[in-house]
Amino acid sequence: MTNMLDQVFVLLKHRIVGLVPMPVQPILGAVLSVVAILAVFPGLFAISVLLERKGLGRMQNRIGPNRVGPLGVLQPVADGIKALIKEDLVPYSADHVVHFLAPVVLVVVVFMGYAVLPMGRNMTFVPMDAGLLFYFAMGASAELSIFMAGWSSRNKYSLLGAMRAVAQMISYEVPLLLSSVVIVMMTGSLSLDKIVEVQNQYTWGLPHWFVFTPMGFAAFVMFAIAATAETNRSPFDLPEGESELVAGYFTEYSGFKFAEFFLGEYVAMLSISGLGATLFLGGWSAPLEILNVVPSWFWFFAKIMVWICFYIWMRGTFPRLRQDQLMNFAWKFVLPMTLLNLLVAGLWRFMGEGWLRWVVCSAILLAAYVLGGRIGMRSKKFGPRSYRYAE
Amino acid sequence: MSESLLEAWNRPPTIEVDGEGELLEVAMGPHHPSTHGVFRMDVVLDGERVIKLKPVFGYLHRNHEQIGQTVGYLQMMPYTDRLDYFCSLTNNWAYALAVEKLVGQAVPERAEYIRVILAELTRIQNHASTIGFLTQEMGASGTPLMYAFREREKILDLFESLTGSRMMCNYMRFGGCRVDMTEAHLNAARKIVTGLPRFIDEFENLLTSNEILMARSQGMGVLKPDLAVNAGITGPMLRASGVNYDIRKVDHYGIYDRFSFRVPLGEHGDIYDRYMVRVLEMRESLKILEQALKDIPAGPFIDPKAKIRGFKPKPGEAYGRIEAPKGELGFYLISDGGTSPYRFRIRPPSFINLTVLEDMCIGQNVADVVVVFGSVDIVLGEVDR
Amino acid sequence: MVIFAILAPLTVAGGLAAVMLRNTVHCALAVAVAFAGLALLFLQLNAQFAGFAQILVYVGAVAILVVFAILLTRSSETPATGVFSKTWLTGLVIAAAVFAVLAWAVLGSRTALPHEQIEPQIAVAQIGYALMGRYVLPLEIVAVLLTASMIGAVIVAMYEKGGAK
Amino acid sequence: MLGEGLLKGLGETARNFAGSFVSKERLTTVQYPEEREPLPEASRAFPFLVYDGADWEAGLRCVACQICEKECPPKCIYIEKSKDKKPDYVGKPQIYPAKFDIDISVCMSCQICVEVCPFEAIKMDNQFELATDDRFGGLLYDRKELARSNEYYHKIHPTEAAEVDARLAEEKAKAEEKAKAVAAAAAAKAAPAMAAKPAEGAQPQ
Amino acid sequence: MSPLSCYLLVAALLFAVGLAGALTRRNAILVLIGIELMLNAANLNLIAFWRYGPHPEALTGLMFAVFSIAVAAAEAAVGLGLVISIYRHLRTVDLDEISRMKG
Repeated sequence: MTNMLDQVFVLLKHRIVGLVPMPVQPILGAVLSVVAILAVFPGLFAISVLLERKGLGRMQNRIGPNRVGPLGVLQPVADGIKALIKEDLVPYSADHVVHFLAPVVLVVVVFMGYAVLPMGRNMTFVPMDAGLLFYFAMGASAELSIFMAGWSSRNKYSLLGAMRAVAQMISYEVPLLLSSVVIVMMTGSLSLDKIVEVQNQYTWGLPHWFVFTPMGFAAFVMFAIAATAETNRSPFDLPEGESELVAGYFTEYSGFKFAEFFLGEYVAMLSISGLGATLFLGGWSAPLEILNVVPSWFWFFAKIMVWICFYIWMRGTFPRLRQDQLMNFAWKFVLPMTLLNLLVAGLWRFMGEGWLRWVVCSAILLAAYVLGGRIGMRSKKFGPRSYRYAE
Repeated sequence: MSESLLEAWNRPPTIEVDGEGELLEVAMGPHHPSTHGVFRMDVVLDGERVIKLKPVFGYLHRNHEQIGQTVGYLQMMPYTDRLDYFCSLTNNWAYALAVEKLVGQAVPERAEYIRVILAELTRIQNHASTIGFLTQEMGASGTPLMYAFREREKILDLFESLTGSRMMCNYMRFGGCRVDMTEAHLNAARKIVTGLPRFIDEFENLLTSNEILMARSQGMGVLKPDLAVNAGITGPMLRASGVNYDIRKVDHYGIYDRFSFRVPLGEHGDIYDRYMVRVLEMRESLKILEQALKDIPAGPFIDPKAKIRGFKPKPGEAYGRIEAPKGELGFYLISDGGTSPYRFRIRPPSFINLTVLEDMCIGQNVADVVVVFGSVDIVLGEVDR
Repeated sequence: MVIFAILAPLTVAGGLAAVMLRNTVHCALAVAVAFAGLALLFLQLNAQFAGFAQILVYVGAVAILVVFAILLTRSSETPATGVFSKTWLTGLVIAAAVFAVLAWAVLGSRTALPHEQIEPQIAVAQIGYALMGRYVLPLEIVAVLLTASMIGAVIVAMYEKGGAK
Repeated sequence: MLGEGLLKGLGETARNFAGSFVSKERLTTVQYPEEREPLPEASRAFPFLVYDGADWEAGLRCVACQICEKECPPKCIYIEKSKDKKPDYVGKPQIYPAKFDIDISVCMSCQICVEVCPFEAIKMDNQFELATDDRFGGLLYDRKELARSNEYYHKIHPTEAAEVDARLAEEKAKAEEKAKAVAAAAAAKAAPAMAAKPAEGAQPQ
Repeated sequence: MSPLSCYLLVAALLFAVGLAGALTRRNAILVLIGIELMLNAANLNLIAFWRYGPHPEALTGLMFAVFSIAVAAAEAAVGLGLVISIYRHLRTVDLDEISRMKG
């Protein structure tokens, strides 16, 4: 029974595909998967927008949207309709073709990333051998569309925002890749399905997630930071820092094209959360052995949503960094830490089983983190201050 | 624009430009999300570095000084509300002080206490919202701002129940206040004062040790003490630069001598110091409030013999100044014996504190300009008058 | 073969556009299309790893570098003097000649070329083992080269503060 | 350690997030059009004219003395005096405003007209939802639109209105007493002359 | 025509296009783009030969292409760095104008 529930979507797909003649079957299968992805993730996008607005509201002691539908749950629908019926304005001097293509490319590329994410047991769209590489290739292509958007608008703010966004995404791509490489080293595979399989084991009912190893945890933290920057989320949301750049690269977009950017941004967020969950949090594997009765896809989506909630939480709390600080942080702190993490992962591999490697690896990483943070703060001359008073 | 201003704008930049040489001129404002209203900064950028900045204001000019010279003394009182619309009560006080000096009017004891209580409450709500706006400029999604507004709401509720209006209070009168602060009001104030320390703690938890805030604000927008003194900067800006100058202490106006409070001083004169000085000032204001609410005597809230309306002061001049939340707020009046002043001049802290904006911003990153601007704490109504 | 018939013209068209368009940024975007088309051709040739590497490196990095360079050198506006060099005719003739020779060679050796083979199934792990085994020396050399070129590029493009450095 | 302050901040927002579900203090929002916070008694919006009795035109306390017009800082009050007189609340014949217009769009709710009015005729309303789509005349209120009954005044500012009523009653009583005294004096004075000049004594002062 | 010769023809065409670009454009960046196209055409050749040649399991062509991609990335980085530095000196990237050896 639990197995049935677990595989319900797979079986459903097989059943539907079985209805058509043999030669059409692979095409129909692909179409079904694409349709499923195109249906589920925009739905999740709507949910996460609502969660974000409600959650931010609660964090700020507000209620958030509550007028459309019961408790405002239909707000994303209203927003969507509004975006659709809005006039589509294109600046006179804009490069119309590129201006039109930019959001399309973004959305397409972002959705491509989902092809390799294992969303449940046997629920990978294209179980690819080099899945991780594919994912990063798609992520890298998104930068181009952002540049296209910023450049084609012929607006200083747009261009500045796009340049910032692209520079930031390139810089954080490096730590993002390198922190994932740790996982590749530990599993010996670029295939995301394999990575989940390795993590889907239990000792005393506890899972073998990579986040529970020293370098896995460090990589997780670095990955989370880099993923936040990669998706231009607060506190790394300078490309759209409204206090300086109005709205960044999509300043000149309106109506449906703007909605596409918005969708692209959130879908990218969801997909990178999915990747993070797959790499470090065991993908679709249950957090406890006894919880395996719950379908695997539930765990995958639950992990994504937890990750999204964390994004929202951060957005509600932090101010944003400045461009040069962001770059410094990427190149001078995150990158060295990920490189060290690679070394530690190698060390882990060669130290053999036992508690010693836990202690050594954790100690190295912790010391490096504390030291690095201390040095970084000291060299930038910032830190807590004390104040004097005049009577 | 006069010739000399044009020359000033066309003078060569004060810092060396890199070999790049391609300068980008960006007009930030008047419709820009970060300019707190209608204000424009013409920024010349070398890459992302600011090499020139021209503040352009006057979009909200409403002729307050001329109005002051045509209407009677009392009629100017509601206009002072509209200068710095965040702290109308301190504006009222400064104006009342100037007129009281002009006509030689004494203020009853209880009225002085009421004034202190309201001024310090105003200071707290102003500082809290300023910090909120400052972090908003840094991109904090408005969370500190909403917390500040939550507390400000309580204070404004008190103002409304006392003066009838939340922001445009029009409360002070020459020789006292318009209505009495009843025991109910005092109790409400006491309740606010007991709740506020928790709020300031919350604020500090959220921000003070936040590494991002430190990275964004420490060492940014430094204002050297000598420049600050030369430019006539006052208020928390000046104290953040390390100059000990608080009109409550130096001018002994009102009854501030009776309260024990300290003046926090910054050392570096950067944005973080301005932030911290404001936080610490809020705590000091709470001390004053506690004392004032304990000691407030019974008595008349306005001198019954005071002339409110239609009086003609003897020819002469008077300058009343107070430590407004934003700095030294002064009203200068010359009377020629008529029903309205011959000359009416406002010394607005916002405007004068804004004069050093270019000096603080030059050499900074363009993203810091808005933060420096936010740390000055201005209200455009007062800048443009 | 159908896929090839779609991809090959796309790729060549991208390349042609990159060479012929007047607007520099359009050229950069067109070359990104050509790179992407090439990557798809690689996938078509069962070279999964090379195809993804192609996208990652060319679309994700080189194309972006190119547009950055275009913006930094302010060459996104079409110059008044024309976009083609004074010696464009010579260049075109040389290119045409090269193509003629290559095409002649390819078409001439048509019979000598090997025909349809079984599709090689290469796992990424195999590439990994090859990189760490037989090709470890080239790998190391490439690593050194990349490091050197990274440092070199940084030094070349670095701000020259206060005269020569 | 790097990140300590960030974690502290996260804790603070989490506390507020959780708090907003349990504590009223952490969720101060009021859903405005449906629920309204009661306005404080002192709350003021725009002025209105008070009238006594049932007939607004007859009962207007305003005597068109024009002090408020003179004192109004933005000069938003316009008054035209009447040519004839009619009795006021004391019964004394007074000029009344033939025209009394307030341009609410200019008014800045400063309450100075209320303060300066010696007749307690103009008071502050607390009605603030006055938006209209008529740019020119919609907010220019004339006498009729400005007139509100004393009962209404009692409803919105009970304490203040009670004080005012007491004061007015006192004044009225005083005035009546005075009138009586004057009448009595006149009567006393007139009494000896009554016989000689009956018509004169009948005329009031 | 065998698939291999199709690929080879496409590669030849791309190479020629790239060469034409490198030889005819004035803008140094576009010359670099042309060179990149040529390199890519070569990569296509390598992979096509690997796919249709004997012993694909030896991975020679594929490896060659992968290394070539890595080297090309380095080349692009250095090349663009040079272009930017030239621009900084001469304020132009027009190759017809950059004809002097002296900076």
